[in-house]
Amino acid sequence: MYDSGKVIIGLLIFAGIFLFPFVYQHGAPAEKPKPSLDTPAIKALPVKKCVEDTHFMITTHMQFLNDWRDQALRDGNRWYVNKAGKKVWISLQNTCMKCHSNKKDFCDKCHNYAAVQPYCWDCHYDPNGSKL
Amino acid sequence: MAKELTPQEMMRIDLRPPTRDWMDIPTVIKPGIYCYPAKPEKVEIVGMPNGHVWSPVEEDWGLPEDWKETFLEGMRERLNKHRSFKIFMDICVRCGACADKCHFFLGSGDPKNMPVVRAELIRSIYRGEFTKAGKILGRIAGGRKLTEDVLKEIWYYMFQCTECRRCSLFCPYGIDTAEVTIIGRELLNLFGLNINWIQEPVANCYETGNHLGLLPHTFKQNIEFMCMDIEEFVGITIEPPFNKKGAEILFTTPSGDVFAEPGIFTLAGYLILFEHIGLDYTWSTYNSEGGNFGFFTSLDMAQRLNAKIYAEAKRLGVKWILGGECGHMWRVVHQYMNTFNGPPDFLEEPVSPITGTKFENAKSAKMVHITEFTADLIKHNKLKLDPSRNDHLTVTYHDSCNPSRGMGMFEEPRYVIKNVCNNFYDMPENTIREQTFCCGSGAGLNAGENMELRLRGGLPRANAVKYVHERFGVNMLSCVCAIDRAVLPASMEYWVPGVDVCGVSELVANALIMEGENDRSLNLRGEPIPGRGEVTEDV
Amino acid sequence: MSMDRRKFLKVAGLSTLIGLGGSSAFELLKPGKVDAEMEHEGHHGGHHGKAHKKEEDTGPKTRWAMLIDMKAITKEKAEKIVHTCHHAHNVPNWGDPKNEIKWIWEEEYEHVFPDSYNEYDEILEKLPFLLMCNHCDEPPCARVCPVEATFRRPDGIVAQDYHRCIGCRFCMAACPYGSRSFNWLDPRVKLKEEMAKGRKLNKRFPTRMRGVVEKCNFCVERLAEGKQPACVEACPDVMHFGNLADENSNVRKILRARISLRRKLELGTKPSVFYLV
Amino acid sequence: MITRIILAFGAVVAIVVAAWMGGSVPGLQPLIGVALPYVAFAIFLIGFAMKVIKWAKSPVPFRIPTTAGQEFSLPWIKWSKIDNPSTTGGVILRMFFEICCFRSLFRNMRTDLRSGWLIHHPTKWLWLLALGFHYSFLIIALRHLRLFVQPVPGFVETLDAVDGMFQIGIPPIYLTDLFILLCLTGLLIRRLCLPKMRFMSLVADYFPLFLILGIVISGLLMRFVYRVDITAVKALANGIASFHPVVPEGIGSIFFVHIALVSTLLAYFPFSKLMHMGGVFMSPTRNLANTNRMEYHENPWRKPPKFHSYEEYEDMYREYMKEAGLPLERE
Amino acid sequence: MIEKALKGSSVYWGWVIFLLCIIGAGFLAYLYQLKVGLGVTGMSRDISWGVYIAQFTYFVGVAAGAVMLVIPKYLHHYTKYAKVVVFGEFIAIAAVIMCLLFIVVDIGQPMRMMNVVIHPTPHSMLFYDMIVLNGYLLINIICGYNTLLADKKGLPCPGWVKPVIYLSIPWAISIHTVTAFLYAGLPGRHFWLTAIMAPRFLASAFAAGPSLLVMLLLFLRKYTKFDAGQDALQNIARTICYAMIVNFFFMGMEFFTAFYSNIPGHKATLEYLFWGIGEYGNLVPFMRACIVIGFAGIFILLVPSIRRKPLWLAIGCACVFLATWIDKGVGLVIGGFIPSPLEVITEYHPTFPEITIATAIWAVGGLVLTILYKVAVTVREEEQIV
Repeated sequence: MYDSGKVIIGLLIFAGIFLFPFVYQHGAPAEKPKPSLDTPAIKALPVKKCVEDTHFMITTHMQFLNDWRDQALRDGNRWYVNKAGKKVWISLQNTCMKCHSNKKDFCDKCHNYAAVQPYCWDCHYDPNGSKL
Repeated sequence: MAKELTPQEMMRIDLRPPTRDWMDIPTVIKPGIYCYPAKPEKVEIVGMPNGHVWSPVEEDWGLPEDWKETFLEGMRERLNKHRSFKIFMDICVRCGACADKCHFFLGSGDPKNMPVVRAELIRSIYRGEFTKAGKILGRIAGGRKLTEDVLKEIWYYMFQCTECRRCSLFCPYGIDTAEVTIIGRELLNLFGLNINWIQEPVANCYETGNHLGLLPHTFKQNIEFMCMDIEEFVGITIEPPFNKKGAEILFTTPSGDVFAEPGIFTLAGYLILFEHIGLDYTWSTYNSEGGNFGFFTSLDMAQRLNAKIYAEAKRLGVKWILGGECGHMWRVVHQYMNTFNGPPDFLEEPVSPITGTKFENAKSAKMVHITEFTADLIKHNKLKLDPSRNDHLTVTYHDSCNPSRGMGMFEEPRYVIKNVCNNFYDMPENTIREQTFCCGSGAGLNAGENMELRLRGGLPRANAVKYVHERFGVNMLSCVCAIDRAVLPASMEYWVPGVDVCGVSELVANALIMEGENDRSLNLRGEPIPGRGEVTEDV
Repeated sequence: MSMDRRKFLKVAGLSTLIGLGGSSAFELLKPGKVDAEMEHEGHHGGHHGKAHKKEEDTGPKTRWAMLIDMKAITKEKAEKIVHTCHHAHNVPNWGDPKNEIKWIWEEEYEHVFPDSYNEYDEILEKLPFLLMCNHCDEPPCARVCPVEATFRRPDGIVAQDYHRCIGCRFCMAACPYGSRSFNWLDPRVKLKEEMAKGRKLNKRFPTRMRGVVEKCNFCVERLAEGKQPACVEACPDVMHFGNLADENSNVRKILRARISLRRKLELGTKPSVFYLV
Repeated sequence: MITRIILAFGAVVAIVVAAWMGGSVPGLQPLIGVALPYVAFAIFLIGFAMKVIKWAKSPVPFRIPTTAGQEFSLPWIKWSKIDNPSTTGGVILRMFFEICCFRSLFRNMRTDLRSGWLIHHPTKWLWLLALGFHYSFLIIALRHLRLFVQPVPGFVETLDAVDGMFQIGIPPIYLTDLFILLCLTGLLIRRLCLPKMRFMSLVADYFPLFLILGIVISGLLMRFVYRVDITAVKALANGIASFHPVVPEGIGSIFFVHIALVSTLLAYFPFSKLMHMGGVFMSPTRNLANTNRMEYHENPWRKPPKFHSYEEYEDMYREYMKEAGLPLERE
Repeated sequence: MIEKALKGSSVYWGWVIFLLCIIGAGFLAYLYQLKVGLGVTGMSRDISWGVYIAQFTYFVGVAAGAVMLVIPKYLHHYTKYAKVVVFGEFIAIAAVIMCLLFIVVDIGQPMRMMNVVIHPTPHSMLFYDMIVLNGYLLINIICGYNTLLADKKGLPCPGWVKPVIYLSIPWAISIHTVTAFLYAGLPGRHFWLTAIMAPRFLASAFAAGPSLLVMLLLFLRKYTKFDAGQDALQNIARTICYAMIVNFFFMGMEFFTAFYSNIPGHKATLEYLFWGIGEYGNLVPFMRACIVIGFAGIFILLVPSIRRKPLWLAIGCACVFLATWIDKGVGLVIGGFIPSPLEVITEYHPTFPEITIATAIWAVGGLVLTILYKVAVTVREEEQIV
């Protein structure tokens, strides 16, 4: 007894499951998000530089913000001195969001792309937006 | 050899394997563990290849020139014939679940008796000779080449497996070492490397119809002698029918029951039961063996021996077949017979002539187990029973491996026993039902020369019996297998003195109240039943 | 990088586990001294190990306290203060005693001082007492918190870390002043509702989430910027804020001149809120 | 036996080192990041299918289920419908419990010989570790879909949210990451420390363990220590899934280690014991109903047997039979 | 051994499915609570702990009760408890699991619950409660499982288990002591701020846990083949009776201190609970019933001729169980919040989702207990009957 029908069905299910991402994407790549830096505050900057270098900010901002949070809230330390020796006021809402006043086109873009739901926004919000 | 070791000495088993690579541990073929080789004439009778005189302890095994090609060609052929074999070669993850499930490993501590390693013996050949990785990387990929030493090792361990399938129950992928052993033995048979304790019964079954080689008249006489005993002990006269054409039912049981104690008492049980219910049945001298020793050589041989059952049923024109108490007979009957030689369209779907019960589960193969049959009779109150006749017995029940893991018959025998005995205790749960331990001598390994192996393999079963013996005073080990009845007495005598062995049908017949019976102060063995009848003097 | 410093703090924290009370290593900037402090920070490159030492040597330099002048307070002023505070901190107004969040609120004398209630004191009985977190020197709420989500800062502020709070409400049971509120529901739901009716958010301050405890924080975020607490700013004649540890501070001067009450002193919590009568 | 462990470990280390070094060479990045996964996935898919087809080419000549409970028998006997199925439904349930709950391993026990008694201890460790490992692996694999497809399907987001439910660390650690690490370590310790396991284990047993452990550890390192630009990773993964592969800038070497290890696993899969994933579905001792006496099961290579017929038998023993009074076909 | 729980009669499975349905309903209610917030419960700013924490407190006591069997069995080698101890330990397991679940459903941010481990805070009693409860769970699993397994195999328990069993004795005391400390150390809550809080907790625990055990053992005796033995049952009943008397004695102490000193703060809660204050008196019927039922239980269990009758024994134990449940599971926690620190009275009415969730946790406890008892009874039956 070969049960070839059952084996073929099984193989098709197997292939279907493993080919799912390919079928789902059907040859159309999603565009890699380019977080917009097009805000008045950034435009006004003489040197377009974040608190730390871009690669660091991209890869480590979550840890960095977490650290800021603890410093400000728990340690009462509101000043951050970056690698270049420059002082920055520690505040997500009042420092980060001042430049990046475009949460939708900046934060959310990558977060949505990578399917990340940070709980920052449970309390914090975009001070420039009209909605909570 | 075995007798030289006391049970205490035999129990000194180290279950921790050595720290060396198993491929580096040479196999030493030890007396007491192996069985004598098959005699050439017994090989030739059934037309199997290369019957020759040889000895496992000698260097030269008299292998033909091209043995290696034969082996590998045979292996390739079987890989293509059995999906089970092919898959089992590929998917074992060596999780170790089976390791301590084998009675031979538990009783001997020989690490190559862990089912996984026993199968690895063959698997390593598969990898080394059939897969690219194994051919190139060799041992790194777990492969090895087939050499004479390797062949000897395989032979040694293929005949240290009773195909009980206990390991397969615990395997997460259902890998059945019995399948590997069956095929391993087939391959060895390709150049005559069988053991005589299998080959001779095969030859006997082939010609005389039963494994003992009882000629037709002897077979008939043996049964008639038993009838004489019955007349004396029970007071009932029985004239069993032989080769009777037009009988309703053909009865087939292992010939061991016709020959030796305590099997013959089970035979007496059948005879009394059939007489009591007035069954229209017949014995057959042509098909006088239910057990299928061919199964221990090759599936081909199993099919050839098995063919006689349906052939005889057809010749005699019976309606259906009733099978006696036997282990591997029932593995073959239940799982192979219909495929081997069926479907038997000349038979009718089995219906109990006494109760009218249709045996739905046997409607295609048309063969019913005696215990199923008896259980049905008891359920329908067709038997008058006096279980107190078995009161001097405290009974436990040994689930024979094959009806357990190759069929699933657990409740029927217990139902029957509980109706005919007042004192029944099951053994610990991890040693019964589907988890039952083998008697230690199945699959053709019940020779005399391998007594040490048999006792070692019987240890787990005996140990469980010992538990109920000490705890509840169990003194009777019942079973539904002729090999059990043949080998367990030795095992019990060695490990648990004071426990006897019987078939379930013997217990039934002892409790059965028949018309015209005598005072039944003797049981079927002719022994006085304590507390019954006149006190007889010790003979 | 600051991550290393965090690790250091973890280790330090673990090694002082046996010590009761969270003795955090940082001193708060004094109001009006932001710039000077900034320079001081610069020398340490953002590392604050020094501050810790300094404090050990001389004892706490700061203990913030609030004085509420019951002679200056009026119903209107009290309402203004409550309104200012709750708007500064985006506290929703549930309008329902079951779910309400209160950082500062009005209460009658009888409930403010239940154990030392003097029924013949008819003057006090009529006054709108403002209740808020007392920022106790020995805060029971910080003692019971299983995760140090609420803790006493070296400057005397009993802070609440909304990010760490697990919402067990042990602090609410422990607070003998009923100063703590729990977000039984999502505050944003209510805020959105209120915003639709014209409420403005303080966009410099976040909201909270459901399931955490909150309370008056002595406007620590304003202090950090060198500002006075919002309530003080709203009614500087009623609310006086200053450093209790400094003998020459405004609050010490006032306390020297006026009779003050503090709530449930018998419990030994040493409140930092004084009622000037 | 130590050699087997060292060989397996060495092989994984070699892959890690090669990928680490290769990943830091820009020219090699497309090779490791794109070509390797494509090739590996193709090998996996085709190899897997070929293997299954190879198995399927061999028939199941006999119906040999391992019966693990009471058979379907007389109507008044309680029948074990799942452990000894006689219906397709029963077989499906049996396979379901086997594959989804590891039913057979659940039965496992440890047997020891102690002062003359064989003691059967129930032991669920292997079952627990295996179950924990497989389910964690499954969830982790499904979670990774968020990097391959856009828009991310709802179930993946839910899975991600539930798995990362506990806010431990930034970004939150996934529970399955912890479980898989725990279970793999447990399985490895088992293999390394139990004498029986060490005895039977081959290089092919250690290698996948080390390999998957390597995958897990490199993944965790990537998330928590040597952080990578997740959007770049997704651009790459999504590019692969949409057949427009690109290697964006700024992906750290650790990513190439991770992807090389995963590719190794995929490519190694069809040729290894890992094929138990397919094999478990096809095991004749589990996926057949115990209807042997109820239904005819066909053996495609069956040959009619050559057996000693009754005529031959009667010819051989006619005299004896006559003497014994047995009926004869021909006198 | 757990596979024993997978085979059972249709009544058994019916019961299990019934419990699962309740658990399912509770789970849905919990998801709702998780989504909306704890505002779906009846708790408020003033009564910030409700049914959940009250039930938690009660079941800590039930869990600690097991020690009343462990001490006689292991310290005094009272062999009549040999077969029964494991049933006590299994109650403890189920009860501790319930406790942990009640805590989990009560906290506002359950996804942060690991913070208790990540940020260990030794000055918080809740931190110790976390340690002692989880420890007690582990200890009971180890002891219960190993002793039962040893019985099943017919072997003595492995040597290393003994010290763990001995450890379980002070540990059982500790869980209820630490739980009492949750309350007893709070300034400004007069009702809780009492030095006999811990002793009182222990007394009621030693009444509540064993009384549940006796009821269950009587049930098992009736419906299974396992019989705990009359001696064991009678002895446990005596223990319950004495513990309950001590419990009421301690309650009397509280009354004396409050009313003789005549300090309003100390009297307030007792007045509210037993007489009501003004229009507020929701709990009065409960608390009065508690006293009546409690004394009835004491009477039944005190008089040997009544106690010996299984039905009366069951009724007596049910009385004690119910009385202690009202005392701790209703009055103690809720009462402590009334009046509030501002001397305001707010009453508490549990809501439907809240009760559904709490019931579901009872069902979880019931399920755990059912499964564990099924295993234990099967093992015991095999021992006796095989």
